[in-house]
Amino acid sequence: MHADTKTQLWMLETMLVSRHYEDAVKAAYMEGKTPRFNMADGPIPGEMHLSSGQEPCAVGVCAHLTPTDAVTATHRPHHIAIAKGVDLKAMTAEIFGKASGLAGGRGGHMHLFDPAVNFCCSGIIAEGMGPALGAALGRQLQKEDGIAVAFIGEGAANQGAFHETLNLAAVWNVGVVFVIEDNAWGISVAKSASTAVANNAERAAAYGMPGYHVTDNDPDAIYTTAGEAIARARSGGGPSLIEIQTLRLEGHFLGDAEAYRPEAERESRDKRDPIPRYIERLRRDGTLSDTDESAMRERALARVESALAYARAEPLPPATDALTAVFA
Amino acid sequence: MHADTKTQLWMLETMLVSRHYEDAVKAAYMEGKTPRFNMADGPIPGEMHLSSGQEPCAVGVCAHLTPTDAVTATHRPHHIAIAKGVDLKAMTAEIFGKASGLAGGRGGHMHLFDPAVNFCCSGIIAEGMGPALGAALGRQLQKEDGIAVAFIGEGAANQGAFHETLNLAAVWNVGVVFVIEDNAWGISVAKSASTAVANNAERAAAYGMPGYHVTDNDPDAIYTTAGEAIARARSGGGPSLIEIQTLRLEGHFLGDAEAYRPEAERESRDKRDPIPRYIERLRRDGTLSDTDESAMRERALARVESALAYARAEPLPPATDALTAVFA
Amino acid sequence: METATKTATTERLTIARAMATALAGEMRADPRVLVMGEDIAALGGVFGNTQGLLDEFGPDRVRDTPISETAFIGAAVGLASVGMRPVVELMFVDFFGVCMDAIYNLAAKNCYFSGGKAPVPMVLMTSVGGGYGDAGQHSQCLYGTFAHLPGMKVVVPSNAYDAKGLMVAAIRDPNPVIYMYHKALQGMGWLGTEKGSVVDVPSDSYTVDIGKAAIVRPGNDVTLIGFGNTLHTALKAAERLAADNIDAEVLDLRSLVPLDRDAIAASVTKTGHVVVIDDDYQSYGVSGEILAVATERCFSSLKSAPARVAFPDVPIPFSPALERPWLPNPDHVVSAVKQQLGVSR
Amino acid sequence: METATKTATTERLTIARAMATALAGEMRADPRVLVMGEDIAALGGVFGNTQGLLDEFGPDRVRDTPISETAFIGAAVGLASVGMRPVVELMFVDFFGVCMDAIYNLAAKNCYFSGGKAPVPMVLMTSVGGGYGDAGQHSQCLYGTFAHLPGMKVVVPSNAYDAKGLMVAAIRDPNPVIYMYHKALQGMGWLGTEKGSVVDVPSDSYTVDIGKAAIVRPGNDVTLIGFGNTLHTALKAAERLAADNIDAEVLDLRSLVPLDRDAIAASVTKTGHVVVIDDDYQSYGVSGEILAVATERCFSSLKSAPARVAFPDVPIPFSPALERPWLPNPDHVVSAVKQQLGVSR
Ligand SMILES: Cc1ncc(C[n+]2csc(CCOP(=O)(O)OP(=O)(O)O)c2C)c(N)n1
Ligand SMILES: Cc1ncc(C[n+]2csc(CCOP(=O)(O)OP(=O)(O)O)c2C)c(N)n1
Ligand SMILES: [Mg+2]
Ligand SMILES: [Mg+2]
Repeated sequence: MHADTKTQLWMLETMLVSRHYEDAVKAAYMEGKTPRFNMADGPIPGEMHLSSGQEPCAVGVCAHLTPTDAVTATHRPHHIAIAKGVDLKAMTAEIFGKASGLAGGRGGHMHLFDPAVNFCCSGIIAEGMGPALGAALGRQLQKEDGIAVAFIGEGAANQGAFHETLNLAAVWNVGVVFVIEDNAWGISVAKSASTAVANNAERAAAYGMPGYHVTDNDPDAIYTTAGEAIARARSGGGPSLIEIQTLRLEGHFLGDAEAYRPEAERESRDKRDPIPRYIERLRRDGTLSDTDESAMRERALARVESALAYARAEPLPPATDALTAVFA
Repeated sequence: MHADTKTQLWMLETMLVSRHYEDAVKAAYMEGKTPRFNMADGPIPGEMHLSSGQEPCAVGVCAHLTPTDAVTATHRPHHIAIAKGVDLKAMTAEIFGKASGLAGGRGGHMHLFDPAVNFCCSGIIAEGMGPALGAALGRQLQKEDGIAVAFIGEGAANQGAFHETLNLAAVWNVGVVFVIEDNAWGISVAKSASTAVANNAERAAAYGMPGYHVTDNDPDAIYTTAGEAIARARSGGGPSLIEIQTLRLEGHFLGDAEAYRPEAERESRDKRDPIPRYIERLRRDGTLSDTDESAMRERALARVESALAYARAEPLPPATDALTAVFA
Repeated sequence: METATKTATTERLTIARAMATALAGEMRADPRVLVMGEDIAALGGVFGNTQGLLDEFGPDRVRDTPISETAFIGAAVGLASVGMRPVVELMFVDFFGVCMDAIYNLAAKNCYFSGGKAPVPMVLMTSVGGGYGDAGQHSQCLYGTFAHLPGMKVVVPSNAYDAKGLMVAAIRDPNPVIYMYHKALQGMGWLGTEKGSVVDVPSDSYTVDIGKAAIVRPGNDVTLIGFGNTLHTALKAAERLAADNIDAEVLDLRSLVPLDRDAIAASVTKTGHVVVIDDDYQSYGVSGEILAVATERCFSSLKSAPARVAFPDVPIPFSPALERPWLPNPDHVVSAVKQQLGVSR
Repeated sequence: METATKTATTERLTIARAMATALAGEMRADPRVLVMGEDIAALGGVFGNTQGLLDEFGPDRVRDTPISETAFIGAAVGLASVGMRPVVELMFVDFFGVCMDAIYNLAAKNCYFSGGKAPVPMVLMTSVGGGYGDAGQHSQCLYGTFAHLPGMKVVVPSNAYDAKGLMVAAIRDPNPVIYMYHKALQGMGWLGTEKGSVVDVPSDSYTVDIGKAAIVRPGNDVTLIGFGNTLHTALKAAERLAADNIDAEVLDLRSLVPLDRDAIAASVTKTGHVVVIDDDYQSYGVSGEILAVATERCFSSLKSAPARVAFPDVPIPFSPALERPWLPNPDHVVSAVKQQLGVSR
């Protein structure tokens, strides 16, 4: 299944929103953290894991999803949340720790929950896999539409939960798709130093499920492969595993000096930025005109700016909110 | 590598000791538990998992091992402990909860430790895999002889530790061999209901390591396959995975009525007992004579009886021993 | 089935039967309820608490799992997130180490992380306790381990009536509830059975409030606090003390989270003496917390130092000669009380 | 290297540096010592505690691992069983849920299960604590979770001197030692740094006894008990109280297992008032145990109800507006003490 023009333009615009978003969050995060970088300072404290460079994974997969489909993401969730349609203002307010945030400031950037579009993420490696399986199983038992996608990083493919969840999904024939964003690094540890196989798609055979390896960080290629896996899930064909070779343009988290990352790779990575490449293609194909592009960029920038402006303006929660919402 | 006569006779005699042992333990375990079966009663309380039918796995593998090689076993450990050369008197005293037991009665049948021959076992599924990897790695770092073998059941191949340990062993090229005793059942759950692949040897490819599937519960076949994997481990060739189709002649634990087990299987299983079959072959091959066999049976029975007699005669530990040996 | 829940009859049940009855009743009444775990289908649960469910509700709602606790408990969280009401079993609490993340970081925190928008209505049933020689990885209680971490309710029934009522309440609760059932109370012949746990249970469906302790024996001289198995230790001790004209009040906590601090304070304020009985490890657990609460809330009423009878800080030994003397028993309680009251034995 | 450990110089170190120095010293002195964990080699540890080890000792003894905590912690147990002295890192204590079995059922119990024949000499280093906005899965302390379970020693340094001495002692200890280092004390600029944690450290190798508390400020009016980060809260509160002529004694527990109950009893017996400060969850944890010990051991000497200042029983919230007010601070301690002494502020 190939992405039609409408889908391609949606993917591009969503990637632009996502990239502008990460740039804006980065700027806000660094406020109050110079000259001395202290994670506790500034309008956004804590760890900040940006997704710049990995946008194609998010859009290529989420282009196939509806709000009833469930998605679980990781500690690096912004691009996926945006592609899944999470309320950008409430999400940003959450990242700023504000009362009107998705969780009233209780969760922060690693814990974004938007039940309206069945999106959530978490900070423990591979933790979202079981819940994705369960969400998809629940829909099947309810005889309702809706499948699930669990996004993880390539480092998570060596965590026990990966194995248990893929096996269970296959044994129970659950409509869940597992998507590995292979950005080649788990913090400072290279994939080759942590993983016994060159690509994790090979591991699908250990669960008798189809495995796909997308070697290019390209929205169209990802869209086509994800389409096949998601169609299988919807039609009762059970789970699939997809690994995508993508790119981490930033450090593991903001503040990571990346001394462990080879010079050459650091220099070349901007050239491998998937967004300019995709724009070039859409321009070449005549899918995207000058005017489309600038209009698109303006819309994207405007969405991001209004979300950040909103988040900044919102009040912080009262301290007593910390004691509520532990139980329903 | 084929088993020579001496090895074959050792394997047979060890299987006979093991089987006599399980029968003797069963009889002792049932004392005080009839007419009313209460696990807390009798000379041996708690759960009792017998290995009858699985002896070929233990002897076929352990025939290649020396005391410096480490072995970790499971909740069903007797056959492996015996094949690895664990002190039978101290082991039996432990199972009877006596002061002269391997651990002075602190551990019991699921927790048999004999450092003299580098054997241990534990009660949590797949728990011995990491320690086996570590023991083998330790020998490598010390530049000393010694590899390690981790025995698990087929049900354990769906536990996260299985995945993590196989991956780590492959990435670090550790001389450890993983042996799966596939007795087709995890308590009441059939392998087909728990495992997404027909045989777990297929999963070796997910770690880039050799995988072997031994489809017959035959000491000679197991010996040959294990020999290849163990030789690879000794020569720095790294880890291997072996799955053996074996047979659980008893219930999961003593007292298990096995209502879940198909009639046909329950009826046929005695016919599939590996020991008579092996004796028949050795007789046919002229490896075993009448006189050898009866002498062997006598020796085996005598070893078991003296171990049980010893254990029964030994004193129970004083209550205060419960408070010692928590720390070294 | 409607009629079944309408009749007002009662029957004498073990905790195992009471749990299975509660599960069946809720599964009949609510199609969202399903049960998952190891050996809970055809076998009916190693401890009998899911007997009969597979036959009545079928394999879609009564699911045997692989030995993959992290996956199926994580799956339960996902099921709850789309409106199902999963009940999962962790066969022995001792196994929590392979799957605690799914329990304490997911099930227990998603409600908070979502600002209350994504609660996790699920029940985790798990067997606890020793005394039958199952050694250090199959005999623990670990009450303190679960009660210490926020976001989960923790209940521990001491009898079949509470077992059914707490199970129904747990299934209907919008939050994760850890339901810890003690093997010595389960009523499986093969584990022995504490007689006091087998009681009359209404066949109608009913709930026992989570977070409410019960005074099971009123008294004025000393407060004995137990729960699960130790409640029966407390009752036996109370009888023995009565023979010496010491009138003990016995409190069954029933829930550890939320903890009924008011009930503890009320009783201790009245009696001025308190002994807590806990078969979990002594240090940094339940017994310490209850002593702390008694002291914080009732300092001026205390006539003697609050005392505890708990399992020593050592792994549970296998040999009956090593395990049984250290499990809390009525003698331990009686002597603790007599020491508090300055009565020589 | 011999000379290095012979010189008697001292240098001002952060806890991160003190830990790395202790590791390097022991690795030089003992070829059996090796370090394993995520990002501990090339990166030198996310929290700087393994800086420089890879360069000096190479990849055989300084091993980055996959994100497979169960496997590499289990492997450490196996390494110890054949005579190695592994030091492993669990990057954040919050991750214990994926690997607790290898810690509490293997490392902590093998010595007992073997009747003392197979001890497990290993160290598990893990970072704890919040205050910098890392939210509910990266800010916990979980002291109580580890201290409750038998078979592991648990230490929590509050300054660089103890950090080095406790690390050396932990590596040489024949038992598993859980070494919990607090991020707020680590001295990484990017986490802020509690000044009091950076102190002079002898370059010679030395040990600090595991299981011994320290009186870091003698006093007569009230006992303040802290450890790790809360020790500094206690010291600040003590200074404030001194201004009001309240002479507080400050005890640094340093070890939670074994717990120095005698030191607690001695101080509380002397002062008659005690406040425990703990940044872990309040219920069923460290604060409750210390209160229980104080009451059990010093009942007749107590002049007021022992009190605690701990983190409420809720997941650690992200927003500084929600987290910071609830982290124990000197104000909380001062008002608790004044309430005990009946002094109005
Ligand atoms: C169980 C667990 N172990 C370790 C960590 C610490 N950690 C956070 S992100 C990360 C690297 C993850 O790598 P990958 O899965 O490839 O995702 P990426 O960061 O590259 O997006 C690690 C080790 C964690 N959060 N959870
Ligand atoms: C982590 C964990 N989960 C569950 C159990 C309970 N349990 C004990 S044995 C067993 C079945 C194991 O099956 P298998 O691995 O095939 O070994 P077998 O009993 O057939 O020898 C189970 C589920 C356990 N001990 N540990
Ligand atoms: Mg990665
Ligand atoms: Mg099996």
